[in-house]
Amino acid sequence: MTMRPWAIAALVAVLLFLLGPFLIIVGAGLSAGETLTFPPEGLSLRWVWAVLQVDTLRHAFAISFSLAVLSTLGALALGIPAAYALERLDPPGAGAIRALVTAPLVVPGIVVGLALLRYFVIPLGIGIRPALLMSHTALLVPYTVRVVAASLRNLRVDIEEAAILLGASPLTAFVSVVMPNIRNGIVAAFILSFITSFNQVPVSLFLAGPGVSTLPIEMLARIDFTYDPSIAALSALLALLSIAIVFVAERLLGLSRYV
Amino acid sequence: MIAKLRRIATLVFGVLAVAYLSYVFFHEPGEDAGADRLVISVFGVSQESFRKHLYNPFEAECGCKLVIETGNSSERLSKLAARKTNPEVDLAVFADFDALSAARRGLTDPIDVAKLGNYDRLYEFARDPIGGRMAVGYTVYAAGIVYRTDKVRIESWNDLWQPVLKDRMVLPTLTSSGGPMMLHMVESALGGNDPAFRGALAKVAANKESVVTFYERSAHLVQLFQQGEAWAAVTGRYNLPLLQRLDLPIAWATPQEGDAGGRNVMVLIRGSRRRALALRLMDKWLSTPVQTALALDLTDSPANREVVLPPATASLLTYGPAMIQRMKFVPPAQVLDHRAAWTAAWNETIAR
Amino acid sequence: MIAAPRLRGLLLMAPAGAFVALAFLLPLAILLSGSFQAEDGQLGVQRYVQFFADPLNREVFLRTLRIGFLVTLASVILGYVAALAIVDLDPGSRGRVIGLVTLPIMISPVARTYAWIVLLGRTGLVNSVAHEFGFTDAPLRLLYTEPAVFLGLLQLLLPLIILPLVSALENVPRDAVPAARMLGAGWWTIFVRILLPLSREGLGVGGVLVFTGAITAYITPAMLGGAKVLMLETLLYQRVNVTDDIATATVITALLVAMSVVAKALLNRIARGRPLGRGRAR
Amino acid sequence: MSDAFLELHGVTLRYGRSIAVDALDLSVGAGELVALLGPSGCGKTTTMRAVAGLLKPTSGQIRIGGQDVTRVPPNKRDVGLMFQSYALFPHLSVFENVAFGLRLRRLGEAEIAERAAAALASVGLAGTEGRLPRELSGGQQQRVALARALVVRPRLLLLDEPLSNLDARLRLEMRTEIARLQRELGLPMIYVTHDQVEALALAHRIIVMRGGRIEQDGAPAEIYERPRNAFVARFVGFETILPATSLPGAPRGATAAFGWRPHHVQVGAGPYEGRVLGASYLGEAVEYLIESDFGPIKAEAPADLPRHGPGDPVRFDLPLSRAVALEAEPAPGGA
Repeated sequence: MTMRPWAIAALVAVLLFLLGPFLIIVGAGLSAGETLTFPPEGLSLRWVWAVLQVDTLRHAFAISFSLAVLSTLGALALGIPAAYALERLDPPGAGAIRALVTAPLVVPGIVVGLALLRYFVIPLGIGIRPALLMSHTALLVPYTVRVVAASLRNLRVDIEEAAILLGASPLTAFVSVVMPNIRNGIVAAFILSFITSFNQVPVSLFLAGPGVSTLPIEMLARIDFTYDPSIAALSALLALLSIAIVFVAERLLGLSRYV
Repeated sequence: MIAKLRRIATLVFGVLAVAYLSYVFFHEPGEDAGADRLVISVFGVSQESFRKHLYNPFEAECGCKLVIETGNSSERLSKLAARKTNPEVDLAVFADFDALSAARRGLTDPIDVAKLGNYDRLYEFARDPIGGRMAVGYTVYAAGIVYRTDKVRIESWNDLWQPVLKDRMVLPTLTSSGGPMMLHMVESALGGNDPAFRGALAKVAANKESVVTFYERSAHLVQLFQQGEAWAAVTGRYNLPLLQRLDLPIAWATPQEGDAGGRNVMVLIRGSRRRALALRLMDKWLSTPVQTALALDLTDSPANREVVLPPATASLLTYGPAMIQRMKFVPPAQVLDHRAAWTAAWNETIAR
Repeated sequence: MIAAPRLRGLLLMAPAGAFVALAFLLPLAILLSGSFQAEDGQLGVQRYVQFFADPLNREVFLRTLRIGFLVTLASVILGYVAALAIVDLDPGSRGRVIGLVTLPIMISPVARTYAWIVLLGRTGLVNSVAHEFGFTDAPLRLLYTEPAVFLGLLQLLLPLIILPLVSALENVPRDAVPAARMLGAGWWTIFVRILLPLSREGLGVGGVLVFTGAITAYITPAMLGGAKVLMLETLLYQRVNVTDDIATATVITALLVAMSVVAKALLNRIARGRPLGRGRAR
Repeated sequence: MSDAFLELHGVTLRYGRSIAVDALDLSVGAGELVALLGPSGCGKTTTMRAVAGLLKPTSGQIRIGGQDVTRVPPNKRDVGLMFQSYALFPHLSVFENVAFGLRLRRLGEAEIAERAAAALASVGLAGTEGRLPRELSGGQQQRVALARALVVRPRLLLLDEPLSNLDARLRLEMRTEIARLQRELGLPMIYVTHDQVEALALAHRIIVMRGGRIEQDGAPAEIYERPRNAFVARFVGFETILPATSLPGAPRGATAAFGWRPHHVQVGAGPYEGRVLGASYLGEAVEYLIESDFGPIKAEAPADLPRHGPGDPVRFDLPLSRAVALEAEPAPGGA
C-alpha cells in the first residue's frame, strides 16, 4: 500500500480543517479575558456563565428549540405519508410531486423568507409565530421525505404484503411492520430536521418579529455589537448540544435494538 | 403487559412534551397575566442598560409588559413597511432620515407633544427633527474619526487619505446611518457643498483600495480595531467607550472642520392600538433621571438639556452645548432626496 | 381497478404536496414572476437588463459564480482525497472518522463562521503563525476578502461531498482495484479509469450540494465578506432590507434559482455519465 | 371442475400496454397441490399474486370456495403466501412472527402461545421462539415462514419459488416437508416454480405457462412424457426438436414436430451423418452436440462406448419410435 501514509496525512489535514474552527470556538469561549482571542487568555467558565444570564438569548433559545421540535413533527407528519406513497404506491404525478416536495432544497433561504413574507404571511395576515412554524415546516418536508423514502427503499416490500396476507389492514401493516423497520430513518429525519430548523437563519431573518426571535438570529445580532467571548461560549455550548443529541440518539437506537 | 404500559407512558410523555413546547412557542410573554403589551423596536446595543434604567421601571409603573424587537434602523424600516397593514410594533426608534422616510410612507402618526411632560427639557435639535411633529429625538451623537494615536495623527477629515492608512482605514458603508454623515463631512472638508456629494464620492472612490471594509454595523468596528485591522475609522461617538476598553491607544479626533451630527428619534407607528402607553414610555425615556442613567452607563448621550454629567463621563459622550454647536446635521430630506444618486455612484465607483 | 392503491397514494401525498405548494411554491412563483414584469406592468426581461446594467450587480453575479465554482472544485479534490483515505480505513475507525466528518454539519453555521473571524483577523491565529514562521513581514488582511469567504464556505460544505463520495467508493467492487493493479495500472490510472467512473454518482450528488450550498449561503458571506465582498444572497438581503428594492431582489431570486437548477442538471448529467447510471433509470 | 376450490375465469392483468396474464382460466381442487411452471416472465407469479389479491385483475373473476373474491382486499381473503425471500418481519422474534396473524385475529394470549408453539414444533423449530430472524439459517427462516403462513389456517396456500434460495440438500428436505404438510392438512396449494424437477416431484398437477397463457395442464407424468408442443417439450428435457417436414419418412397430420431427449438419440451408428461440435464427459455418459443437416442435435451416449472428439464425423439415428409428437405452437401470446 504505497498510498497509505500520505493518504492518512491528507485525511488528518482535512479533518483538522473541518474541526479546527470548532476547537477554536471552544477555546475562545473558555477564555478568561475580556476580548475574543485565540489562544485564550487563561481558562474560565465566566463567559459561559455570563451568556446563560442573558434574557434575550434564553428566550430565543426556548423559541428556537420549540420551533425546531414542532416544525420537525409537522414535517414528519406530512413527509412520512408522502414518502410512503412515493416509494410504494406509484401515485399519478409522482414525479411532479417528488420535484415539488424537494424543491425547498434548491431554493436559497433568503428567497424563501422573502417570498413567504410578501406573498403568504402578509396577505393572509398570519401571525409571526404561525408564520415561522409554517415556513420551517415547509422547509423541512423535503428532508423528511428524502430520508424516509431512502429507508423505505431499503426495506423489502414483501414484509408488508406478508402482514396484509396474514390479515392486517394496510394501516396496521404500516404501523406494526413498516414503522418499526424504518425507525432509524425516521429518527435520522428527525435529527436532521431538528438541526436544520434550529440552525436556520435566512428564512427566519425575514419572518422573525417583535418578541419572537430565534437563537441564531439573536447570535448574529449580538455579534454585531459585542466583541467579548460570550458568543463564542454560546457557540461552543450549542455545538456540544448538537453533539449530545446525535450521540444520545445513536446510543438509544443502538441500545433499543437489544431491548 | 409491561411493554404495553411502557408504550402508553411514552405516548403520554410525548404528548405532554409537545403540548409544553407548543405552549412555549405560542405563548406571548405577559399574556396570561392579562397585562397590556407594548411592542417597541429599538437598536440592539446596550439592552442590559435599557432593561435596568428604562424597561424595568416602566413595566413596574404601568403594570404592562414590554416586548422588545432589536435591529438596525433600515432593516426596521423595511420590516415596518412590509407589515404596514398589520403592524406589530407600537413605538420605534430610527435614525432621523429613516424616520422621515417612514413618515413619508405613511407608517407613522404625529406625536401629541402636549402629552410629553419632558418635551420642554429637550435640546432644540430633538424637538421636531423631521418636521410635522412626526418624531422626537432621544439621543444625539457626533460622527467623527477615531484613530490609533500610536500610528497616525488626524486633525482634519482630509487626513483620512494619508498613505499610512492604506489597508488600515475603515469607513461606514453608504447604507448605514454613518454613510451620509461621512460623505457630508468629506464634502465640506474638500470645500464643496454639493448635496449630491459628488466630490466626496469621488474622493472615497479614489481611495477605496485603502479601505479595509465598509462596515455596516457599528460594533463590527470594535472588532476591526481589536484585531488590528483598523487604525482609523469614521464612526459615531457612541462607539468610543467600547473602543477605549480595548487597551489600545485610541482617541477621538477633533478635526478642524468639526463633526457630523447624528440623532436617533422615536416615532409612533400608525395603526398602533396602544397609543397612550407608547406616549408614556416616550415621556419616561426623555425624562431627566432616565436620560442621566443611560448617559452614566455610556449607553446614549442625552437629548435632555437638564442632564448633568461628571466630566469623566461627559468626555466620552456627545454632551454639552459646545459640542452640540460644533456638529453639522445632514438635513434628513437631503438624505432621502439624494440617496438614489449616491447609491448609484457608490455602486458604480466604490462598492465594486 | 389497478388505480386503487395509486389513488390512495395520491391521497397520502396530497397534504405534503398541497402544503409545500401553498406555503412555499406559490409565494415563490409570484416573487419570480415579478422579475419578468417591468415597472409599467409590461412583461419582459427589462428588469434583468437593468440589473446587469449596474456594474456592481454584474460583479456580484460573477463573484458568486466564481466562488461557487472554486468552492466546488476545491471540495471535489479534497473530498476525493479524504474519501479515498476513509474507505481505506478498517471498518471501525471508518465509522468514527465518518462521525467526525458529519459533526460539523450538526454545528450552527453561525458558530462555525464565527470561528473564522477569530482565526483570520490580523491578530488571529493564521497571521500569528505566518508571522512566527517568517512567511509574512506584516500581518495580512484576510478578513472581508474573497479568500476568507472561500475558506468559510469550503469548510462549511466539504462534508456534504465527502459523505456521498465515501458511500459511492464503498460500493466499488472490492476486487476492482487489485484487479487493475494486477493489470499493471498505476494509481492515477486506477483513479481516472476505475474509481472516478464508479463514484460518479456520489460526485454528482455531492457536487450539487456544494455548489448550490455555496451560491445560496447567506451567513458565511455576510460574516466573512461583509459589504465589500457581496455575493448574490447578501446583495439580495441588502436590497430588500436596507434599500427596500424588491425589483432587484426578484431578479436575484430568479438568478439564484436558475443557477441552482442548471448546476443540478449539469451535475446530474455528469453523474449519469456513461454506462453506470443507465441501469438505475427508475 | 365442479368441485374446484379456486377458480379463475378469464383473468387478465395488463400493465400499460403489455399483458402479463391473458384471459386465464384455471382451477384448483380442494386438497390439490398445483404447480405453476414456466420461465421467468411467463405470468406465473403475477397469477399467484392476483389470487392473493396483491394485484387486481384488469378483467376476469377469481372465486375461492365458491365466493367471488375479485374485489375482496388481500387481508380479507384468508389466503396464505410464502414468499421467495421468506419476508419475515426483521424486528420481531420468531415467536412474534408466527403469532402476528393470530394477534390480528384477536385471540387470547394463551391460545396464541399454544398455536404458535404447535406451528413451530410442526416445522421442527421448537426452541427458537426468542430468536430474531437474522439469527437463523436460511432453511430455518424458510420453516418460520411456513409456520407463520400455516398457523392462521388459511383456506389456500400459495408458495412463490419457496426453495430457490436454498442449497441442494435443504431443498430436498424442504420439498419433502412441504409435501408432508400438504398431505396432512389437505390444504390446497399453488406452487410457483421455474424448476421442472420440483414441480414433477411435488405437484398433483402441473400447469405450464408462457406469455401469460397456459401451454399445458396435466398430471406430472403426462407433462413429462407427453408434452403437447415444443415449448413444453424443451422445458421437460426434450432438447432436440425438429420440424416434422425436415424428417424423411415421418408421418404428417397433426404433428408439427418431433422431440427427443438426449439419451434417445443414438450415436455411433445410424442413417444420418454429422460432425461433433462439442463433447462433455458427465461421468456415466458423454454429452455430444452434433452439427447436422437438420440443425444442432443434442445426444447422450453411455461413457463406455467409443468416444468422439470435437471435429470428428459421426453417424447417428433419431428413432421415431422414441420421439414425442408435438403439436404446432400457438403464436406467443401478449407482447
